[in-house]
Amino acid sequence: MKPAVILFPGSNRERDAARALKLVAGAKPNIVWHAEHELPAGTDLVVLPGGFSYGDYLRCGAIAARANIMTAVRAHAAKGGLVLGICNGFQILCEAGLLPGVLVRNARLRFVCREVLLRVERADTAYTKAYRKGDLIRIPVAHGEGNYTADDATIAQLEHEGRVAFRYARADGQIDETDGPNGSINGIAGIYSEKFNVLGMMPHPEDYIEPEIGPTDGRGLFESLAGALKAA
Amino acid sequence: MTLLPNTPRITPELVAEHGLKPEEYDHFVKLIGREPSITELGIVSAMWNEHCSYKSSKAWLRTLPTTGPRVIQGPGENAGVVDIGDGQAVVFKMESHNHPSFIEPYQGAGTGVGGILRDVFTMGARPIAALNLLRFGDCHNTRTRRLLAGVVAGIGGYGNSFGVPTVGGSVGFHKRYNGNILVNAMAVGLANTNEIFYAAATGVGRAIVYLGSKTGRDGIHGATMASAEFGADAEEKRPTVQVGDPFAEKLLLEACLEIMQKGCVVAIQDMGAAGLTCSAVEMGAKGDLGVELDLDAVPCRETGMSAYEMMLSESQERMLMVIADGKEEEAEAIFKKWGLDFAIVGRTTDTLRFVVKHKGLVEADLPIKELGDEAPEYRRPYVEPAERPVIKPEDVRSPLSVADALERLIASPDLCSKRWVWEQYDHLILGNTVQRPGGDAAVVRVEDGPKALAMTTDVTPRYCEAGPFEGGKQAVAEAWRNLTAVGATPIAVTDNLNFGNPEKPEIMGQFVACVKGIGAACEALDFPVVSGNVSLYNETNGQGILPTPSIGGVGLIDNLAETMTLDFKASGEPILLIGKTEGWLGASSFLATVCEREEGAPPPVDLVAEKRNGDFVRALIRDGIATAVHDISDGGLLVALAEMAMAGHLGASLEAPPEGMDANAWWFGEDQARYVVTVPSGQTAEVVRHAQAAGVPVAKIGKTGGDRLILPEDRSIMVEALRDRHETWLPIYMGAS
Amino acid sequence: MKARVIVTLKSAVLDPQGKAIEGALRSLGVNGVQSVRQGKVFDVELAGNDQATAEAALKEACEKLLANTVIETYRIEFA
Amino acid sequence: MKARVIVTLKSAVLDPQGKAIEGALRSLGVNGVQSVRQGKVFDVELAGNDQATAEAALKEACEKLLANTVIETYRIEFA
Ligand SMILES: Nc1ncnc2c1ncn2[C@@H]1O[C@H](COP(=O)(O)OP(=O)(O)O)[C@@H](O)[C@H]1O
Ligand SMILES: [Mg+2]
Repeated sequence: MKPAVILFPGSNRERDAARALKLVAGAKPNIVWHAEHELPAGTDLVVLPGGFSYGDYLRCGAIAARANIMTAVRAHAAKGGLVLGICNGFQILCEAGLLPGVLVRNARLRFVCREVLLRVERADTAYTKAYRKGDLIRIPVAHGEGNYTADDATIAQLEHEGRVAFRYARADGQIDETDGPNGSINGIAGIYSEKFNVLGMMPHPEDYIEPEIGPTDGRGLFESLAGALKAA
Repeated sequence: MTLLPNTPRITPELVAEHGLKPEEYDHFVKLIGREPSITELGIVSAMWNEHCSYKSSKAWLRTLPTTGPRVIQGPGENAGVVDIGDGQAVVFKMESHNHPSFIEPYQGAGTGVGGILRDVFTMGARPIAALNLLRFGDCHNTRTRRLLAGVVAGIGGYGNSFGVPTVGGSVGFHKRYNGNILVNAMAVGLANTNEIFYAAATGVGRAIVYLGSKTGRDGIHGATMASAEFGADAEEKRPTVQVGDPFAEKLLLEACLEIMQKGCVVAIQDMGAAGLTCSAVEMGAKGDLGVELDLDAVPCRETGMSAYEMMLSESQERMLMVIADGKEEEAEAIFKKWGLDFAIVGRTTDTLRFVVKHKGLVEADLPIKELGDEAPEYRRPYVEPAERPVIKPEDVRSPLSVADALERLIASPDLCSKRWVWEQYDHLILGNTVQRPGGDAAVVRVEDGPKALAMTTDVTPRYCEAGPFEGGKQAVAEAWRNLTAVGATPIAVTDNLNFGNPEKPEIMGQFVACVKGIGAACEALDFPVVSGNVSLYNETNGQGILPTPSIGGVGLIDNLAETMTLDFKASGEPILLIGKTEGWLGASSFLATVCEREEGAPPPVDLVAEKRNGDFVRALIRDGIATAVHDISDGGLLVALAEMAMAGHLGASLEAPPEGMDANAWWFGEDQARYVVTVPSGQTAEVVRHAQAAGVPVAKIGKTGGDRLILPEDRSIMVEALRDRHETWLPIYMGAS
Repeated sequence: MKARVIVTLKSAVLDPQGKAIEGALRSLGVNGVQSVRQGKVFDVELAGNDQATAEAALKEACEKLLANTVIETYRIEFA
Repeated sequence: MKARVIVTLKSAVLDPQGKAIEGALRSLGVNGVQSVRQGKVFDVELAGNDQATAEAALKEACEKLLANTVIETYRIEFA
């Protein structure tokens, strides 16, 4: 696999993402500066990492979504290439129109960093084959604006097409809408594009990969990607 | 070039407005042999104010132990540097932003974090963790809630965006902070020992470069404000608060580390308090060089800024550097790539003068060494703090049963869970946080391991008020104990000495005694002070804060597999109490919170016992014998046990106090140098034998298991119910209208 | 020339910040406030003196960046 | 009745958001924008019909909550 991690001014989880790709998927990610116009030849996975691109000024992800490199990322996605946006990366994907909807201020109006339970909604995508459908995985969130919202028609379409990737759940597996970290509609923590090649998610699987540090439920996502891209 | 015209004339009023005493001004005039210009007056007022010159505290700070085999750089630079082996060093410091945070909590606390992060990466270190120590007024005070909300959001807002995990801290409340809250921020960074950068300039004729954000009229007189006692005119001083830009700081970090790595940097100094003035003077003076600045080249974001304003501006996210010969273009290209300003604003000279030019005029021409060396230094008069009587257990009547008292303590403002606070800090970014907030000390892995660093911030102002010398000792001992409890070897401390008005002999007496206590403890525990900060004049309308010498401790863990946490792990494990219990209730949490009495002498700290007991506990961890460890501090033994039970979601049954021991004194006494340890069953005899051989008091006091804390002579308490009380006090308080 | 752009949430979109402010004002004892909606304002300085040109530039700015038309609407005002 | 409160940073105060937006507009090729300062707007619905009472309530709201006059100024407008 040949991942490219995009570096925007203010990104700050690019090292975490690159480390996860290296440790779990055995990849050597290229770090690509936002001002570039092209992705490195042969790139098969684009990662938009977490952080505060442009300080989260104006709206989270808004300014980064208009960066030079995003034209290339759009083209990559249009060809069916994999694009993973984590946290700020998810916000950028929404602002760039690669995913529908928008992430607004957490319902409690505070930044929240804590572990959540995610329910894996489907295990047949390039991102989730290493999990089973319905798995509850422990992953941390760290964001102030992760409250996913969209108009009713968009939500209905996402649900109908099975494009919700992960939901915030309680220990009994039920969706956690009221006690969730941010107030997202239907407990949405991550969504896919129509062709399931683009995934945006608020939680940080890249920070839960090493047993020395804590839980390792984030590994599955990177293992899935390694598998998908080896097979391809 | 023409010499400056002397307008306006320097009047005694103007001198006073600049916070200079008449005799200080006279000394300055004698030093330069003429009346200064207004810019020169501004420069000297910044250099000689309390905040920059440490004029009240310097003599006492010199008494602290600051050296040791690991210490690479002690106090005197932007941050302390300590060797952690393998060619690596930990770089850290703590700093206060008390006054600005009171006026504008979000920006004040945020820029405090920004400032301390800058101090650390100025040394060439990449920040790997941040901590803080916060004190607010009484929770019934009308301002407390908004100040707390704003400060916490501000710390998170800056640190989260910058991208450093905020892994630990301390939050407390007391009415003596009603008019002066404390916001002490600490940053910890990692560097290679052969790539540490310093402020001292070398080489004559080298370019002095200005980097980072543009200069505005921010915080002019900010440095003076940070040392001025608050009066009713605080409103007037308001516009001196700065707005932080964590985004710019993140870019500054990356750009600085990049040009350092490329060998472009000869000397570097961040612009903190009194911005360009302090940084430029320091670079020259430390390097025995003169400095000539040309202010026409300074990037400004506002028009028409005067020399005076530029020299005193405290705009954030700026640096000053001396660039290696021939590296100017390479450095500039890197800064431009990160979208930051880069301007050559001066040169080093061989004249030992500090010369400032602006629009064809010489606005200042001062002897550079004397600006620092000749700063006033005071041996302020002080009185020895009065000794308080020792309170005996039989003098204490509790209105509550032991179980009720535990419930009260665990849900009190000082002892309740601070989750509401630290969940607003990104404590996981960088992927190295082994122990999160909530334990005895944070543990952060060093790069890919196996080494790790432990860190903590501590002080018990109640003790410092009751007995400043013991209180100073205790703050250090508690930090040392917290590091020990996670399995680390304590290696060095930074401090932040927050006190009232030092011109009052009683306050100065508190300061002196606390510093002596800190010094004694650091000496005895091989725990040198490598950096720090002093914040004086924390007074409003004549009422000073509790003496609060914050201690930031750092410890080293060779192998992160050998760290320890405080949660009970398994049922049926013996619970051991390490250390001697006399039942000290004076100045305790129990006495203050349950009996509503703030009285008595604080618990004495036996530094020899402290070291012996701590070394024993650390060995238990390293040998893989201990299964859980927690130090005993505020609230005493029963609170420590409850915390272990709540963290592990596991109960315990506890044995009765020893014969003749008062129950409250046993359960809630705050004797020092103590830990609670669990070990696998069957190991007790062995551990007791070793402890006795080492002269360490040890007693088996109970056994883990079940879902409740079973007290011998009282009702038992469900762990989850206790946990609920412990976790909900703060969220309810903050949510309440 | 100077212009002001005001970006507000569409009325169907929930505004938790506005709600929180309502609550806070109530508890501070400020009387008579029934509802609050929070938005953003941009004070823009533009080159030239032609209002039509300026308006076109600002419209472009809003569409491309200043507003997220999924949830927001904008208005351009000249002093 | 309806009122609008506009809170902006004092002119000498750094506006990192505005600065970032200026840069972004420039690189998006929007012409003629020289500077941007960002502020907040609060659209407030008030009880009663008396403008003087409403203005007093809003002034109180601004001083106590909506603005920090250390770094911000506010303006109250009625439609
Ligand atoms: N209480 C203290 N204990 C030890 N060192 C101190 C103390 N206070 C200040 N220092 C040291 O004095 C120097 C100047 O501190 P400070 O003015 O806060 O630095 P900066 O200008 O970087 O903010 C630093 O090296 C600091 O570590
Ligand atoms: Mg400094």
